[in-house]
Amino acid sequence: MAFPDIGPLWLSLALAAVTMSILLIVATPLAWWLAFTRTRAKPVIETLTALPLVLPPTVLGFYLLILLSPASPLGAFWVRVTGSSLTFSFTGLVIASMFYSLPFTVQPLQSAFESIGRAPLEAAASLRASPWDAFFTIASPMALRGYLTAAVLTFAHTIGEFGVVLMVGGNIPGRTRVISIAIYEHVETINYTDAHILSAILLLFSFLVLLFVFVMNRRYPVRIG
Amino acid sequence: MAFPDIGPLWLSLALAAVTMSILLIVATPLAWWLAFTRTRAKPVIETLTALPLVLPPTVLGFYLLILLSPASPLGAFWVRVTGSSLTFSFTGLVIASMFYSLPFTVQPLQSAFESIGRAPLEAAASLRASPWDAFFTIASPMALRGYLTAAVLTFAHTIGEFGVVLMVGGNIPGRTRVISIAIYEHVETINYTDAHILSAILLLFSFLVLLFVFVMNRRYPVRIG
Amino acid sequence: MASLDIKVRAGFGDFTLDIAHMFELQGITVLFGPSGCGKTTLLRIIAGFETGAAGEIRFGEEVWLESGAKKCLPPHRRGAGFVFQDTRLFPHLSAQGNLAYADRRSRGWGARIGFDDVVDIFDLSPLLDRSPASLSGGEKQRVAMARALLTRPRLLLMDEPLSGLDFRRKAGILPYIEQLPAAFGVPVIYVTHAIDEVTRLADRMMVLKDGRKIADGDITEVLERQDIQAVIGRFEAGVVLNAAVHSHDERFRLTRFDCNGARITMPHSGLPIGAPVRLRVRARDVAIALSRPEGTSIRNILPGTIAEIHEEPDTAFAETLIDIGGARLRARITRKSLADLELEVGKPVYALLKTVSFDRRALPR
Amino acid sequence: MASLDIKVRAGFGDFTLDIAHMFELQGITVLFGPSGCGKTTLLRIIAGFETGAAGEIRFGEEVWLESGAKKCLPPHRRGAGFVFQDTRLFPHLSAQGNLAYADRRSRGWGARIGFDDVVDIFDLSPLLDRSPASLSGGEKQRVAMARALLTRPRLLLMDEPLSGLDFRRKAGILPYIEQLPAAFGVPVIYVTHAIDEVTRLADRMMVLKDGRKIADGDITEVLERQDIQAVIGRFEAGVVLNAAVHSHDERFRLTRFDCNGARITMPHSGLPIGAPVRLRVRARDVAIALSRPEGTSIRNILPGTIAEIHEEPDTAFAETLIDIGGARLRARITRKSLADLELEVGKPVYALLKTVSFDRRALPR
Amino acid sequence: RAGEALLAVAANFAEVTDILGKAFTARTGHKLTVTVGSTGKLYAQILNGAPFDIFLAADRRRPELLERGGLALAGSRFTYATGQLSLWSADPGIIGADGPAVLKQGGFRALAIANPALAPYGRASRETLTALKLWQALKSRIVMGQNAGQTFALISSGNAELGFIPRSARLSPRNPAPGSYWDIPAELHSPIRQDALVLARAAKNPAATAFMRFLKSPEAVTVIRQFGYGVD
Ligand SMILES: Nc1ncnc2c1ncn2[C@@H]1O[C@H](COP(=O)(O)OP(=O)(O)OP(=O)(O)O)[C@@H](O)[C@H]1O
Ligand SMILES: Nc1ncnc2c1ncn2[C@@H]1O[C@H](COP(=O)(O)OP(=O)(O)OP(=O)(O)O)[C@@H](O)[C@H]1O
Ligand SMILES: [Mg+2]
Ligand SMILES: [Mg+2]
Repeated sequence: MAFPDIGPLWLSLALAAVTMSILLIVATPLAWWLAFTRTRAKPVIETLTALPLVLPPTVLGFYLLILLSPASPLGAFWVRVTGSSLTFSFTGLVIASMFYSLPFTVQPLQSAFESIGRAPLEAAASLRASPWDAFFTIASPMALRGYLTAAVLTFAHTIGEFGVVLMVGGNIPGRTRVISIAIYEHVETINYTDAHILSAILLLFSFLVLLFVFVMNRRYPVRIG
Repeated sequence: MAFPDIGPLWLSLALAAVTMSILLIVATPLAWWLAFTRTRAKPVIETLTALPLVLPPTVLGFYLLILLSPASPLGAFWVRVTGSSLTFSFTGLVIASMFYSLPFTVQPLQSAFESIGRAPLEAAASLRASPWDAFFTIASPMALRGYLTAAVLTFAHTIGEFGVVLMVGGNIPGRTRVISIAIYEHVETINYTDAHILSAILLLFSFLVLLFVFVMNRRYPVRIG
Repeated sequence: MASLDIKVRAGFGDFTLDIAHMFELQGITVLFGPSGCGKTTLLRIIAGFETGAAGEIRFGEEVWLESGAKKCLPPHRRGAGFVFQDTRLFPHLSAQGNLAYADRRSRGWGARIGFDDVVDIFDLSPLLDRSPASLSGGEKQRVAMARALLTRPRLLLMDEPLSGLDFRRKAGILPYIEQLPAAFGVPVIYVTHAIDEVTRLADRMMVLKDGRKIADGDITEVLERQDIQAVIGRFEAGVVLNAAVHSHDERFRLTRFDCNGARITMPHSGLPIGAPVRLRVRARDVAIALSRPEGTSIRNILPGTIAEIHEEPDTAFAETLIDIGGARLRARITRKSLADLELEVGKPVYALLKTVSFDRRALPR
Repeated sequence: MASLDIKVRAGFGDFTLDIAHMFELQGITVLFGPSGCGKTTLLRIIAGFETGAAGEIRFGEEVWLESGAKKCLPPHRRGAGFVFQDTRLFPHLSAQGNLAYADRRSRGWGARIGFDDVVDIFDLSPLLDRSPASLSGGEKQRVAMARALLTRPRLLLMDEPLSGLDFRRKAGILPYIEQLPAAFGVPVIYVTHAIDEVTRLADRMMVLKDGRKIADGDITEVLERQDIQAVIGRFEAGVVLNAAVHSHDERFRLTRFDCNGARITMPHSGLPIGAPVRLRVRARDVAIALSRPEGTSIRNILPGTIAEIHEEPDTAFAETLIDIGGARLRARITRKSLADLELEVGKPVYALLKTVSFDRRALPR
Repeated sequence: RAGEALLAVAANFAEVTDILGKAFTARTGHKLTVTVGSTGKLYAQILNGAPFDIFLAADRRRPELLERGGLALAGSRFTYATGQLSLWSADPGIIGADGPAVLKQGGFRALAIANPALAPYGRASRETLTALKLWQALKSRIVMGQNAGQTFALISSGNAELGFIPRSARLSPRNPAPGSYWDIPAELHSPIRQDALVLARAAKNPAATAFMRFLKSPEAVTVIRQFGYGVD
């Protein structure tokens, strides 16, 4: 039996890396705001960010499919601006994955920011650091453990998730067929040998990536307290 | 059109509640150990706890199906002891969900414990509190935000996930047919109306549960720092 | 002279702070008052950290707060350095990293305070590579002070910066704090509970109680006020005398001062002849004699008359004020001595001061 | 008398602590030494928090540490209360909750320390409902001390517990700390930088430097040692005299003490006649006269002879030791006075002490 | 002048499509890209603009709906295969010569079928059990996979002792365990017609029309029959 195609692995890694990166950037201000706001609406927003999780991935994918389709206002707008459709494209996958993994990024960051508190930020302000400056030089390094948790959960979850991606991406080889879908498909079509091989490769790769992250965290820790 | 059967909703809520509860209990010592250990194996263990995430749920379910089957040593042992099989039972669902959601529980707890540090535990020891005592009365209340994050992520993820559950549970109405499977079926069979109704009910319920949790967290916050 | 004008209100629960004051932007103003009276809160309001504070703050021409007009200059633009009571070193940076953090952001604000100088003053070179978590209590305080200085602030707010330091460290650092206003032009608002720091450092003093100002002004005046003694502590009460350098005795390393015609001897000051100085004399360091004692080691024997007598019933003590050619000395003696010496207002006496019992503060006035 | 025997080593980076000592489990032992000398580290080793420490610790008959035999009694079983330098109040509990936490876990350890008493001593009733985050620096310290006391400890370790407190609070709390050993049978090991706390509280003193013990013993002896003066600070150097209550003067609220035949007058002490006491006299509070001065407010004029003279070159000062019937007083005078009075060893002189310049410590010895 | 077509196929037919695709490319030079999914999902995606050219469904209903909705190239729809059902067990000793006997005896814990609501094979399985008058008796022991592939996994992993799977899966070279089986007679259930169509967007795609033509060719039909499908 031929060795299974591992192209989907690269696509998965790319998707996970892109999703994670964008999510970390996007979730940071949201988590920050949630950590420090005094608005009464806070629990509502917190709930809303966690809500995408409770829908079965395929179903969430289904709704995203409708939302992003060229027939919808949003999808139509995208087609008008970029000339290509959001669904069945890598961009669409990224958007869908971000939607689904948002809570894994927001929650750990928010709790990291909350546990830092205002005190170090006041100290930074007294040293002439603007809020932006203080954010980048004080808050985010101190929240490194939160970023680590967020990154690991988001990365791993994006690699593994396929329900949403399958629905929005359409499992098109070379474009939206990620490794999770490939393995899934092998299992569904009783192609267990290929499923085992791909799973092993995926596990090994993920193991190495995550191990690297955790070793780095241990070697260059942020000492607090 | 008749109103869709919401029996699976209760099953889902029960599954999520049980999984979350057991996981919080099981993950606590692991997270604690990871937070305070000085062993060099720590990054490896950390990686291993995150690894179940990277497998697509259905595939993980497939492997769990093999692992828990009465034909396997573990499954056979279980049958011998309890007289019933692990697969296609609520117990099996719980085990499978726990496996898959472990990182969502361990990671936030570990990072909460790490940010508490040893100082408060030393203070507790100086007040004659045994390590157990200090854990329950100092560390866990101070880690409340971490428990919240862990609980929300685990609960929501268990509600929504169906790949693993489907595989291990066999979709038996009243026993292992959870709401995520039900909604999925409606989508697959183009029964969109029912899919919408069930999704709406699920979202509403989850919204209320999560909102309650977040409001409680806001109303009775653990003030730190 | 520019000043920091404040008129602020803030409250939490039972506690309300309500203060209007004009801080001169020169020298060192000590904020004094019992624990919980609002000292830290006031510093935080000035720095801009208490978002709940209402009122007005003006730093020279600059408006820092005008809550009526919803104006509030953000803390990092105020240029006020802050030494926090709990140090607040950044845990993810080394001691060096903490200092460099301040240094890099303040290069444009005058080079008069150099990185290496500050490291020297606070003797930090052995600590530079260490993480804050591994520093002792006093070491943290030194790093925190150095860091605040490296902000090259326009105003330095210090909240009990020396509380964790031993005698020698304090003795080593106090002169530098003392010189900040003169040498670097940085006015300081300084919170402390330690009266020796007050007498050593303060030009002006403001006494708080329960969130309100109960006294303020020149250190001399405030320390003389009878009603403030309870807050400061009897043991340390005293007066400050204005004097001028009269002559030096190089052999015995002494300086003689002229104080309203009376001569006062102190350890050699190194000041030029004629320089104005202020000398602190604690009430408990002053004894009274009816005739000039001969053959004693007490070098300062000042003739005067009893101006006031306050007996303290049910204690052993009485306080007397002695008029020395217009200046006043406070003497704390026993009621028994009062009786034995038959002291009464108007009676001529000699005030005896041991040389070493002076605190010294020399400032251009 | 039971004792706490330690022989421990611990190190981080450049710093090594290496100390063998027998702490008497009675009264108050002050740990003194410059910032960074290892005081906190030593307390942490005794409490059992430094897992890296090697050596032995024995509390009476109990083995607390025997690193050779891999024995280590866990901290919570040692019954040692700890007042941390950084307070470490539990942020999720109110002040009351923090106190109750200690209280509940120590009910079985003797009821001599009552909850309400402790709240009273530290004046905490207005703070009970407050969260630690909302307390001022000094308020936190008071809660932390009260909490440690409510552990009903067998040994109390206090790390600079009063550094953030003002004069009056200190004055209010010191007597209680002072009484802990006698009233509650709790021996105390007390870290401080403040010499007034040392002289007020210490029975014994141990001086650390760079992780090593450089002096220890009875407070009288340690404070007299010339080589320790540099650590303690000249300004506060002095001696402690053993004396006994001789008589009271109710009218003027005075007590007279007998010190090797000499009479010393102090504010009324309330002690029974004959009670042994220790009186601290600072070198800077002692003057010398060749003849007994008459008509002064100085109540204590003790005849003696010059025993030693130490001139301090390049300064204004000299230190002399005066023998008072066997006891020794230290007097810090100017070199000029030394010359003027032609003082030399063996010369009879009078030592002059102002009444109020005493510190007092009365303990059953 | 070789073209390219994107083919969406229901999971049960994926393995056959693989072989057919290779033969098709060898024959015509047109490139075929295959995407596999469940019929329901593929249908939803097509409704929302999926860029598929050809759709090989596992039933008739959804192709019909697409045709009615105008998304299919008119007249392109036809039944490319008729599924057949087997009762299968990974254990060679379970199903004897008399196939239904094992069902009647009921000496098993779990009987796996595909979800009748989702999969045509599931519906056929239920019809078969009903025809055998066993549905009520066995109902409580039935476990369901979402599709044929999952049903196969339930059985091959030993969790269900036996179950109904497509005959194609039983015959597949990928099936490691011949086990024991009973091929269900076609009369016991309504036929499982699997329809194919060309989507409207591919009206001008020569590769798509070429593949449809190829699918009807004797060469293709032979392969399809090899896998246990019926072809009209
Ligand atoms: N968030 C709060 N809620 C209620 N009371 C508060 C809060 N923050 C401060 N306080 C109270 O305000 C008063 C002033 O506090 P502040 O910290 O300014 O005192 P301080 O003068 O600096 O005392 P210390 O010398 O002990 O540091 C205190 O009584 C304190 O308990
Ligand atoms: N983790 C560590 N790594 C390196 N050095 C350390 C560490 N912990 C403590 N030290 C050093 O050990 C020495 C003793 O510290 P310790 O906290 O016992 O001092 P201390 O006598 O209590 O001082 P202070 O009066 O300032 O509180 C200090 O020089 C400190 O810098
Ligand atoms: Mg304060
Ligand atoms: Mg210390």
